Amino acid sequence: MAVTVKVMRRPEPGRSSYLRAALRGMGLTFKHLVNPNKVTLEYPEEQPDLSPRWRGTHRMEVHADGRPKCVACGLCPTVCPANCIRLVGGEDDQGNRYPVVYEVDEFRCIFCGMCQEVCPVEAIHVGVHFENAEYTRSRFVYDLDRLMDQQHPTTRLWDPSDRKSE
Amino acid sequence: MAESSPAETVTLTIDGRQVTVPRGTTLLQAAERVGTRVPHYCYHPGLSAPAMCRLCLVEIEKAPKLVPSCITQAADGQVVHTQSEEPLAMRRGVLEFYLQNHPLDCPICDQSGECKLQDYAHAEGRVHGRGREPKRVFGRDDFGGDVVFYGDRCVMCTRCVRFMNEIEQDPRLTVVERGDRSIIDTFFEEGLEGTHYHGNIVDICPVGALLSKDFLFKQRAWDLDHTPSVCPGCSQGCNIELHTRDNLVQRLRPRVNLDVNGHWMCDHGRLDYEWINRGDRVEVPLVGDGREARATGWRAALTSLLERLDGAGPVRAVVSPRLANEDLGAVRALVDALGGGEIVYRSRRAPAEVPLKGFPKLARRRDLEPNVNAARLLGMERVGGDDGTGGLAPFAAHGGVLIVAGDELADQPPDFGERARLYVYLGQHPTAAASRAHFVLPITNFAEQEGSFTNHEHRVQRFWPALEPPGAARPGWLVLGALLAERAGEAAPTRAEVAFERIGAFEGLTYERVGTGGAPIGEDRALPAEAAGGRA
Amino acid sequence: MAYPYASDREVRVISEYFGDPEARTLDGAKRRGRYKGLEKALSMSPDDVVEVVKASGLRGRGGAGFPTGLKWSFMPKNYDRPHYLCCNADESEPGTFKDRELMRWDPHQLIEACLLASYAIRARHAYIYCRGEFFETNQVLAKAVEEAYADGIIGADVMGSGHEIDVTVHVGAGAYICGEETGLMNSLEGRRGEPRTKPPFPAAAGVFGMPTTVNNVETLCAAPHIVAHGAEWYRQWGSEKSPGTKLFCVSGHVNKPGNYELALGFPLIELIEDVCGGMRDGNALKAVIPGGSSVAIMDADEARRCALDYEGVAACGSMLGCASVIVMDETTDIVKQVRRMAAFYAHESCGQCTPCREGTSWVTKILRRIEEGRGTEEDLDTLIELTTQMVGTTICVLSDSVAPPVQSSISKFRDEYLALIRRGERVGAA
Amino acid sequence: MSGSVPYRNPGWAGNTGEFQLSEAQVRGDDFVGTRPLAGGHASGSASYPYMLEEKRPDAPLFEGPYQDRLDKILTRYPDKRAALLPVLNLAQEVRGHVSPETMDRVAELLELPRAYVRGVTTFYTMYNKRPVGRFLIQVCTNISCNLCGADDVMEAFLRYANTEPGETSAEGDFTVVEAECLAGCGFPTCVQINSRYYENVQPLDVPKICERLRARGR
Repeated sequence: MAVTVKVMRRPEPGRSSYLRAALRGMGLTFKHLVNPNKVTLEYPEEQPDLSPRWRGTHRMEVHADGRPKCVACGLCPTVCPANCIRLVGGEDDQGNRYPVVYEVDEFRCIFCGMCQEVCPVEAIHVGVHFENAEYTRSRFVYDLDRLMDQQHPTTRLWDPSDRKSE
Repeated sequence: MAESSPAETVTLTIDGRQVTVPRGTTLLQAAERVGTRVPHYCYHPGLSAPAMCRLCLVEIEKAPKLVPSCITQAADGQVVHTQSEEPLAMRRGVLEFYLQNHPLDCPICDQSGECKLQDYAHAEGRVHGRGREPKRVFGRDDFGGDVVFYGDRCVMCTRCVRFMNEIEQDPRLTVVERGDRSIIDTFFEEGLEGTHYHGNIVDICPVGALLSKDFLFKQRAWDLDHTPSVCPGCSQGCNIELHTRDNLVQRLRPRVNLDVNGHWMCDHGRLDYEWINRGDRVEVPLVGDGREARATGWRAALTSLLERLDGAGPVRAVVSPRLANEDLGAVRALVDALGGGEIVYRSRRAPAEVPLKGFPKLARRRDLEPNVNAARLLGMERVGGDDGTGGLAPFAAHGGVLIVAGDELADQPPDFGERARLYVYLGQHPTAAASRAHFVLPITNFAEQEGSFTNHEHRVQRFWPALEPPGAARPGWLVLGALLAERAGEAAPTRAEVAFERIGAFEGLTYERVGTGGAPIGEDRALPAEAAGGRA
Repeated sequence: MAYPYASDREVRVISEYFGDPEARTLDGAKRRGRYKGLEKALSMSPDDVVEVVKASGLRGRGGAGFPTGLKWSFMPKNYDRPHYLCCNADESEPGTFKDRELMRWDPHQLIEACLLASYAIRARHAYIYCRGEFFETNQVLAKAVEEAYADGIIGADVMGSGHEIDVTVHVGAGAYICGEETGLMNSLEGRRGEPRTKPPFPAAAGVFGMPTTVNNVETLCAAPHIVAHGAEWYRQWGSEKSPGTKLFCVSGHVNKPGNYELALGFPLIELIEDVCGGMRDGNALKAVIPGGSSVAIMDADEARRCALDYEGVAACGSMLGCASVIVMDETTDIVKQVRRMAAFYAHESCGQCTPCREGTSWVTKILRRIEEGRGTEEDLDTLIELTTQMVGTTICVLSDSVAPPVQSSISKFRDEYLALIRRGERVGAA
Repeated sequence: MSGSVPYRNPGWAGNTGEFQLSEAQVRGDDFVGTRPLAGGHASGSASYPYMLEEKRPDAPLFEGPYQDRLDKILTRYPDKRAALLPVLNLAQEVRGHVSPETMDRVAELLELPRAYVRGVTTFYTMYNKRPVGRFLIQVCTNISCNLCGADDVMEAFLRYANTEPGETSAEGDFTVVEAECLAGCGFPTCVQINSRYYENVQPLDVPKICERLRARGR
């Protein structure tokens, strides 16, 4: 197969001017200076508008009486590709299955959202949230209480029948 | 199954493949021979078949309607289809009926992952259910013993009822009511307490209706690793599987071996596994002077032990019948190499056997340790009482070489072995009686090593490692084998197989011959079964 | 004379003394010719008796229509093991009330028949499995058996022939499924009345594990007459394949419901219009169930051209069953009646086989939903598919019995179902 | 629902149709007369049980004449298990229902497992698993009776007894249940009250029947 090579002509010294290109660049700069549809935000005074399908850190849904909705079925640790969920199931005083330990290591998490997708009782969710600064690494292992305290909105899963999902 | 001579066979075609089976074989078993598993609930190879689950229906050419393959005997020239359109459609229909009232609570059901209804519905069921009607509700019932009953999940296969009737022969379970109100129950408040094999109904329940209280909500079935093993609960040597996770034994399940335990095991053995998971383990070799011990490595410990072995005086040893054949053989070899001496073991004995009436080969034996027969075979003597204590007075005050292997010496005082010139303690757990030991060497238990046990009828059965040993703990045969080999200047056994073959008492047997099902020692070598006893 | 009404178009063989209290006593029965057939039978060999019954073409009157003589001939022809005769008097098919009348008006006919059949199949013990609800019938029967014992008809020496035959009246406790022969045997053994798988067939291993024959009351009652008068005499009625007479239990919307003994092959429409005095209140005929609740429903057209024998009813897409004719007039709510029948099967299912246990109650729930106006058109397809899945997949035929009424009613009276569904939709929309 | 033939004398299946018979002639003398508690000949001893009006849940089982009857029953079957149904019948005749204690006693008597006896007892509908009223009213609502208005009869009984289906009325007199076909299809609606069939019952007859029942023994 013959290789075609595009030959670019090198501007001859002294015969080319960069003025036009410089002006074009400045034009772009000034255009954005006055563009009403600007993309920079004055964070944190202004908050970004996240997609409803944004997948951030987790939260656990709770029942009205404050119990976690999780039934400790073990599907999320099974499906988790990053192996970041630790779950120990147990029996509560009413004989129901509940999570004795539920921990998500948000550092290991790859935010694929499969835990939310697989959850049969819609307990664990990834959230529309991105502010996760902490002073220690260990604070990134979210335990059950912390997961239940999260208040951010939950991610809307992609619906195959509604491809654009908007 | 009817007894038949090999000459009495029939040849038939199942799913296009020809197969020859003994006369009296059912179609379901014949189909398994050609590699087809016909779905079934009520049929269980260890029980009678009432043919009521209607899931194993297959088509026989020229038969007017589908037949239940679990009770239909194979006949010459039959052409059977298990996967043709008609039986598949029929099974799809039957499965739909099963799901009509079955709660879809798989997330909280312990059976999830090993549930036959899940499997069959996934393999052959309808993609979408049509049930719109409310499901009937029975709720949860405590059957006593180790069993809890979730009535909603029951598929009425009655395996549990038949197990209690035919095998346990203590018919405490029955079907009450009829039609779609029918449910398994006991006689009102009477439970399963006092029966000794009821754990098996949890195993044979194809769905999550009967669950073990011990295992309830503990682990998910798909997370467990299964390792073939032998039950250490008594000298019966039931074939079991260790179900493990997180380096802990989570539960025991029987493994089929028609020569030893059939499909069953007793509750005593089933629930006695916590000792395997004990956390207080010796993890590194300790070398001491009788007062103070310090941790060291294996090489240093064994080198130092080798130097002190000779000339330390007469040898006496205490072993535990929970050790494997290989370990006991290594102790025997060491004692013999040091000029011979008395080896004793202590074992717990139950007042009576607990036989399984419907399967007489199986009983919870009087000896509550798995390997007393190997110990006796190797010329070791039983001392102490039926609770496994006492009888060690001459050993506590022994002045020569004292070897303790496996026995925890829980009943012995801290000054045990004080007078010994060399006191070697090979064990799993730190114990007060080992505080004067010159060498404390960590060894593994049966779940952490490969090895074999010799059961009450002198059948050698192998087990496989299921857990990671803690720290530097090593199998007893490996430790003692290295010591002996070093002393004799020969090659040390590095595999349990080699250690086993070096034991004279098992001559003629190899791991290959023992296999997964076990093999008996030659008749001439076996001791009479009731020669047990010994000094108290 | 059929009870409670009589008709001159009847052929009264086994129902001759209905409504005649004197026939109940032993003397009265003897005066009316009872025990003549038995006497004759005892003078023949058992195999000859079987041959006569075989030649008469008598078919089982309990529903299946299996040739009786053939059934008897399956029994082993020796005395090494005890043989048993079970008389199936557990009459509980909805629409059927013939056995009760046979037993309470003419108990000695049944006793004679049991003895004769026991002799023919070499049984030494006959059990009459009588329905538990029939308290008064049981009393009448028990008294008749006692009288027969006292007279030496039953016992160690049956009518001086040297044969030993015992008869025991066994009382059931309320389960439709015990009318199924293997269910009956289990119940007689003191077990749950769950049908057994066949094989082994009852003639090989029946009640108490011994060879057993199970016959319906009406079938047995015909036998002494056949033996007394000969097979040809019995064949004068009915057709070649369905000879003899049959009790027709007519119930529902007719003026004179009751038991009528007619020659097989009698036209159904004449039974309704003539024998039973026509439709009640002069209403128009809407549907007929010709053989008890487990057969297909006929619409009026089919009923008009139907002849009542095994083949004739089959030609009209149904089954003669136990000849329980349930007549429905134009005011009938078919969906409700079908739901009622399905509920009956759901209540009476023994619960062994899954398709029956779950299917019967599921079908009932769907039908009830439709009846309450919460159904959809897809429910009708679901019903047909579900009932199809229930046929031929179970140990006994109770599950199969649900399909004909449901399927035939949907195909023949679909409009009624749709009307209920649409009404429900309108109500739901409003 | 009135046809050309008059429906006379509801309450028992006597003069329906074209026969002029007394109740005793229709039902048999034994049924309307007294009956031996010990049963007669062994062959029929299993068929004597009644549902008595007087229900004595604590009465001793199998004593006196009942012991005789039990012995007779046991002679008629090759094994003890087969006598289970008749024996439970006897127990229910005495006590009115089959309680756990009764099952236990019967199991002991017949050398059967207790759970097995419970399984058998619950299989059959005629064994009352809990106490019933003085009169157990079973209304057939199956197809033949239903065509002729059995639902209305059921309704009438419930209204009269002021109770729910399957429940016992407040004063303990009536327990009204829906029954499956009682094989009285030619005499709709068929109602069984304790041991006795009441046939051709119309809703209008219900108060009369109930009052007559209530008057007995009070």
